Amino acid sequence: MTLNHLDLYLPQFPDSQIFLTLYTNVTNASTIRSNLLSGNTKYSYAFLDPKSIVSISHVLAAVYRALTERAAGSMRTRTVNSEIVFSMSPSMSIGDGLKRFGSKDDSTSILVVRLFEDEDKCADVTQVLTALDEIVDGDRIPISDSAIEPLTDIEIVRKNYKIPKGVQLTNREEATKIISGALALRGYI
Amino acid sequence: MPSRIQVPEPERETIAIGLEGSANKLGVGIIRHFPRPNKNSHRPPAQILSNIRHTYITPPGEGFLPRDTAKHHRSYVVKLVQQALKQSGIPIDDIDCVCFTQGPGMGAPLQSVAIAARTISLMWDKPLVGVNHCVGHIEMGREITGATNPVVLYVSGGNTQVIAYSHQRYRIFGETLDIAVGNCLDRFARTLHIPNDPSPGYNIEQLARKGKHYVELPYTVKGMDVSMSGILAFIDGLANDIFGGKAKYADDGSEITREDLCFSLQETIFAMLVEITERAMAHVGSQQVLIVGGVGCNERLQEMMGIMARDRGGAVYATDERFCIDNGIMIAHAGLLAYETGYRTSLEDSVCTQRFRTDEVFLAWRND
Amino acid sequence: MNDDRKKAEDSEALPALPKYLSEALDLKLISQGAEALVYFSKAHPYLPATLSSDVIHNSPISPAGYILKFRPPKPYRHALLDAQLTKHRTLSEVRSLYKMMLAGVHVPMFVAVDPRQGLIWMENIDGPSLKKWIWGQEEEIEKKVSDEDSRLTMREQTVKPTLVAVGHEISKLHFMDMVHGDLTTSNLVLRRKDDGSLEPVIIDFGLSQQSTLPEDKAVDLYVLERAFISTHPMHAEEYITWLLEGYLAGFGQGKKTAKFKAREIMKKLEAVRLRGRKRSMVG
Amino acid sequence: MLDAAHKKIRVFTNHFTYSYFSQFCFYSFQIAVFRITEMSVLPNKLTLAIPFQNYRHASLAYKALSPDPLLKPDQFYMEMSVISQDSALVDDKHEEDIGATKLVVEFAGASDRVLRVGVNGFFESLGVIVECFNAFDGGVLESVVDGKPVVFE
Repeated sequence: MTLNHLDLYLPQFPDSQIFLTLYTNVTNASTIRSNLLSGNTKYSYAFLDPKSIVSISHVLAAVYRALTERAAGSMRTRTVNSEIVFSMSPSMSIGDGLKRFGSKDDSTSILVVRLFEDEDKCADVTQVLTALDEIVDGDRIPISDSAIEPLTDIEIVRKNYKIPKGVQLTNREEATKIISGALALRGYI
Repeated sequence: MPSRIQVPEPERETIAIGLEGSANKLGVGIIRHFPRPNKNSHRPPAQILSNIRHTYITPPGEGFLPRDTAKHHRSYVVKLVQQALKQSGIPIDDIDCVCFTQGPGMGAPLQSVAIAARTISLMWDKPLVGVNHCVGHIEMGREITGATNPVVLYVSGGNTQVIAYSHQRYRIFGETLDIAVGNCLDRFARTLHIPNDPSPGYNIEQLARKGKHYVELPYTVKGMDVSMSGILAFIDGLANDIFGGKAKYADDGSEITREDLCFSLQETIFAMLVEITERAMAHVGSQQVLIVGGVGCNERLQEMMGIMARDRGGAVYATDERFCIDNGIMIAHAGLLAYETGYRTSLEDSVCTQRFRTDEVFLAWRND
Repeated sequence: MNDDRKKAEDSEALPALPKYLSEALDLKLISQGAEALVYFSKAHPYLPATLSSDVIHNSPISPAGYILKFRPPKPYRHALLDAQLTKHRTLSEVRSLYKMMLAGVHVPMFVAVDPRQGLIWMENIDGPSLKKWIWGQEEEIEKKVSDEDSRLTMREQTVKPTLVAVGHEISKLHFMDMVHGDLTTSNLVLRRKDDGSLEPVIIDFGLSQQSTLPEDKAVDLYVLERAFISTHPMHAEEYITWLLEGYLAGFGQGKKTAKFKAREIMKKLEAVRLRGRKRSMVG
Repeated sequence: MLDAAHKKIRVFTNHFTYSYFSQFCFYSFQIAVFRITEMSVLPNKLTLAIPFQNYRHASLAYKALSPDPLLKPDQFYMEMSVISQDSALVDDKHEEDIGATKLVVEFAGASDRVLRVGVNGFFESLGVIVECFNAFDGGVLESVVDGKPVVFE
């Protein structure tokens, strides 16, 4: 069992342990989606499509937004996991947001976010990863910015975040700044 | 040009009579100042010998017009002067100067009182002293409350200003960009046909106390200034809808009442005033706030200002209706302060001005 | 950035920062204005130090740390009004920061916002305020040369280029119809670049607004002139001319309406100088 | 054309009210111009000779009323002078009391209505002055308005 995930806490939300894992060569993306849609409780994760992700900071900006909305009691979606997926989106339409940023039936790589809170505090890391490996048929690889880079589709990112041609996105740090600003200001700009 | 003759600080008691009539309140006051016992001690508190007022009350739903207000002042001013003299027990000869409000305010009422002031000054052969209405409010507020160097919020029917002292002038930090707070409250009282006795503002305050639901109103602060006319237009519209049959409902389903509207108007306007006052306090590093002017009697405004001031480690100062509502004693007090530094107003210069900015007055009696 | 540190620490009546914030991070209060408390924080709002830099090498980390601007609840205001104002003001400041970043104006990078709590996280700008930097330059020049002419030439070599750059930065702000609202020599900071050069950055957009009126932009410049006169009375004339030189030179980068807009603003500035911004303001 | 000139002068003098010297010279220049044109231009005229017990009251009334400027001199114009019993023009230098003296006021109005309103205004102001004389020069101290005793707050 290789521990190549990330787990961390955000300063403002000390009671929420955040787990990030990255899978490639995924073969059962459609099964995952159908289980998710049918509300199977074993699938209480946020499954993100790496094509629209430029960096880990980009994902955590969405997680931060989701947690602040929940703290204020103004989540737009039913669960915190769906709120994380929706918080990746710069626009207000929930359906469109979940469709664009959630994993697809044909996704071959998935970034999974798991929150551990209150009673189901993460007892043992290996147990969590084993459960996750059972759900996702694919290779769990060490999650990092460099691992994400090859999975990103810059054109999809430009389309999803409506970034004009003039603004070049080759510099990932600049891209992250622009994108995390946009999702933080969703509904306000 | 008002003249200033060189005079040493007086060693004896000085007495002044003050006449105020810039708006619908006619006031006459007589005050006595005592000299400082020695060089570095403070001057003992002034003695109020008389401070009487007669208010021109208009029927509900009506404001006061300059012509009618001046007519009221003309018919009562001499009697008030007589009454004040009688009450003070001071022989006319003991009075050192006759002070009057030179502005700002309504033209005709100011002039009607100025004519009386000129006449008695000529008859008694006592010098005339023109006083700025706002400086009168500030100096009286400082005298009564003991606040040494406060930021002053001057809120009345005709004025809304945030003022701080600097280099012998009262500088205006922020002000209304259109109508004054008192004017806004009075005009909304007319919309609701609230009686004007004792004052529309007072009656709005009583209704506001029974208000339960906060109705969202435009909040228009621009830097250090505030704008009221937008709020008035908005809430007038609301009131006309509600009393025109189109009821409005709070989120708990109950109907919005007159009390709710008065409550929301006060909460919004007073929050704006406290905000620009706090900004001025932060800017000049002061922790004292003095509220003067008719609206200063409003206890909710005093309460809100007090909470802000305490949060900044300071305190709020306010006076009761004897002083915060327009009165004659404040004109006598500020006039006497100027008189004691040699300030005199010649007959030619005793013309009243509707536009008399607070920062035009040179405060010779202050050198802190 | 920390001019008011002394004043802030003296006043004991501090409105409470949300408990979870003050405990989780070691925040240092920098200044307490009328509306907001400004803290310095080493920690990033959602990139904890546990993440090693090579794992997140593409994330916009600020080596100089972060500024947390907190608009505390104002107990004197009705709770509903207070919540509405805090959220509205927090968002309008953040929108300004974001729009200007996209337009290439040097402003602190906006990192995160929690509108209901009135929290804005942004990058901290490492470098002296324009006010402090100029005082430093003047002192150095006075030590090096004694006669006024050579002092002037030295100022032209060091102070002038910086002020021209500052003027240019402000022109970008105004050309995109954004008005700062509180332009002072403390709200202009000089960021030390890796090559040692100084780059002007505009900070504190608490009173900023969208406005197309030349009058509002002229008042912005007039407030800055007043600030120069009060903090650098000796050479205020000179500094203001250099600053306006930079302002006009690059105004609108030659775009179509640039010339006209610049001329309008200068005409209004003349009027505002005469009128004294409608009333006398101290400092 | 003449009216426009007056307006310019009127506005011009306002600018200079604060500097004493310029006020004095423009004021006198203004009077000269008005004296020639104003009285003749305004068609409706009225002259009143208001009797006073003594010179002191007449000159006091004159002094108390003179500072206030005419709001629209091209519409309503008035000019006061203090005339003694034997109708010689009295000026301040005559200190001793000459006994019954008149305050002569020449009014001129652009229309009969303007003249009436102006004269009424004049008398309303004069009323206050006379009330002061009664109150403080041996007049009665108590006061009654429209038959009701006056109540003060």
